[in-house]
Amino acid sequence: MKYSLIIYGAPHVSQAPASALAFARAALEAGHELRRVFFYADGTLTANALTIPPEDESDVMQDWATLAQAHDIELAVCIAAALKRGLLNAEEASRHEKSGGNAHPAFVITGLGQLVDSLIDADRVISFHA
Amino acid sequence: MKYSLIIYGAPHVSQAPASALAFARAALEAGHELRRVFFYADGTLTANALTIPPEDESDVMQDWATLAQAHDIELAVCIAAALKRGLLNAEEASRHEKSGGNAHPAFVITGLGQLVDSLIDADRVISFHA
Amino acid sequence: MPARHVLFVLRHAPYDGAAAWEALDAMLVTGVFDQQVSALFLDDAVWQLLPDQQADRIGRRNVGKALTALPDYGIEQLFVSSSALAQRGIDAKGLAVPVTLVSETEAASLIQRQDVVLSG
Amino acid sequence: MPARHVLFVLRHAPYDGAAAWEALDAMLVTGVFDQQVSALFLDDAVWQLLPDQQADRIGRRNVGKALTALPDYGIEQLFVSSSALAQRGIDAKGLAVPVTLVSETEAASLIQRQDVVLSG
Amino acid sequence: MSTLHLANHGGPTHPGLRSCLQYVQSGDVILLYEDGVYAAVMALWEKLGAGRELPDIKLYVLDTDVQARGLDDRLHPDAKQIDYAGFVRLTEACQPVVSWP
Amino acid sequence: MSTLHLANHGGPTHPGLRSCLQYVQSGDVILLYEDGVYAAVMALWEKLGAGRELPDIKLYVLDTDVQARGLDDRLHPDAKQIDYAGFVRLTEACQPVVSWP
Repeated sequence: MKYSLIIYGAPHVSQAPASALAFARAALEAGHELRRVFFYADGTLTANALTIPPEDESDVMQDWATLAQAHDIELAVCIAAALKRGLLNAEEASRHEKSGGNAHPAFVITGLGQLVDSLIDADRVISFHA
Repeated sequence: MKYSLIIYGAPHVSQAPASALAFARAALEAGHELRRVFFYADGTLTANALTIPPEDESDVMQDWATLAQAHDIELAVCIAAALKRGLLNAEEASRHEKSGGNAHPAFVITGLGQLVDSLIDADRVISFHA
Repeated sequence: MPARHVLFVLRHAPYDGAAAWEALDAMLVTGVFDQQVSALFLDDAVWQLLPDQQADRIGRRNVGKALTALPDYGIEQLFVSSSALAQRGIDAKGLAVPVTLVSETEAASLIQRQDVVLSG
Repeated sequence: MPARHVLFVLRHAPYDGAAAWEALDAMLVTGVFDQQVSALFLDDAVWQLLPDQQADRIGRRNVGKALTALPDYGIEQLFVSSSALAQRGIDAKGLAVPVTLVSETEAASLIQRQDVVLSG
Repeated sequence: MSTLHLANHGGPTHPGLRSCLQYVQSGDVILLYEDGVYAAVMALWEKLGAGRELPDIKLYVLDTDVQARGLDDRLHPDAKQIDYAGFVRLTEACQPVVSWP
Repeated sequence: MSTLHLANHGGPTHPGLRSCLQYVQSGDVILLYEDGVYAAVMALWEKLGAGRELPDIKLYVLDTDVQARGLDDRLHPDAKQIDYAGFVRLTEACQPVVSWP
């Protein structure tokens, strides 16, 4: 089946990105297709490359980046949700005259259209909330 | 009276930094003393200089920076809470080998000792939660 | 590909974080993509429907006013829990936007009929 | 300056966000500064006191184990709502750290006696 | 001195407000602000009183939060509207100040 | 097809779980995960049944979240522990999947 995941919670503050990661691994192992994960609301902060995980806690951002590369999954971050939470890539940083971006390059900053595209295409949509 | 404020919520996502700002203005107007505001938990994200406020919403970070300068208030941000949320100043960024910090220079990144120092010293401690 | 039935289950008060706005944004974009969008207002989300919000008093954008744009995007299926309104003493007349009242059973079967359900 | 009475009113489950950890960190530092620190566990915060948490299963630090460090920092005034325990079927014996049970009236008067009350 | 209780969340079933009402004592003051003001809406505040006897307390709501949410005509008459200057005066008169998020 | 309801928060008074139980129908499936697993603790799940008649549903809890919280010996016997592979199987068998945060 084609799955689409939406993540609404921030790492280390909510379990959402970690729970979704465990679900994604199990779904891929079961032979399902996962082409895109959409990060919305506080979930956009998962892409913050400046996060220093607490000692003894896993690095959720790095784990998502690794899984995405291994399975060719797009990590799509909602631009409107990201900007108001202070998450920018280099392009947005320069457009808004900020010194530099903080988004990890494994994540793509994009619009809500990509969310809807995932909904239309998927057999199952699973939301992981804060 | 000496006041100490603690802010636990992020701007644009919670009302906490905005409510605390309105309270601080009223307290100063009433002749009270406010030497330090402590940003804890998600409140640390108030200092994120990369935040682009939504159109028609006020720029809470800039408003805090302006008030702090006018009244010589220290804006203290808890370092442990900040690091796990991806908020760093230049010094922390270089220590953790990150490309650059994202904390606004009006905010000081510091330890929980400054919180306790505020508690000991104040006649009133008011917490603004998410 | 046929349009999908997408339901937004709304449960947050208008200024409880950014939840109400972000659900509204997602609804509008889903409507633009010509899907069969409907919204179900439960719990504290019914506060979003009050007509006289003055959100500028707290430096925020007006959610009640923004909801009035939904019909312009072809989103006219707005369902509201009648018990959520009653518990809060809200009269269904004079809300910011025209809505259909539903019982808990009707809401449950609305959920069951969907292809996709998003929460906000 | 005399030590101040600082009470932490705890209401969050151990892995409900970072709230439990951040309250604990603040308590420890307040203890280090030689203040009169006490903690009151209400509502879902009583889950923090369960002994057999295996937080590594979800990639988090063990809150129950961390609480056992409190006495080492001179923080021994740990009060727990007996009704919060009872509602959840938790036996006061065998918790992760020794506590004093309080009724709602006792908790209310504990709050009233403080110089500073922080919530976590 | 009276204790000042601050509640910034929601309806009467919100755990913060529920706890607040459990630990409030006679003579205490409650200020509802942000989403806390919803609890002062007539139908909801009356329900809070129905289940249990509330002690003799003073109830305030923050005016900007009431207006932002369109609640001006919906409040229980026991709830007195104040502005931020009034909020500051409450904190002058009360100690400790307890938040119930 | 059955609807799958996901609840990731708290005790029986949490508004997400309360709504979930209001809109669940006979034949539906509920999976409690993250802090949602607390609702399956014996004393709490029994209380949920006491106030109202729950329809005929299947109840699951996610094992890692149960173990992380030290709840292994405290669950109601109706709650069946599954792992993430089991979570995926539930989503294969059910449609739509509804989250109640």
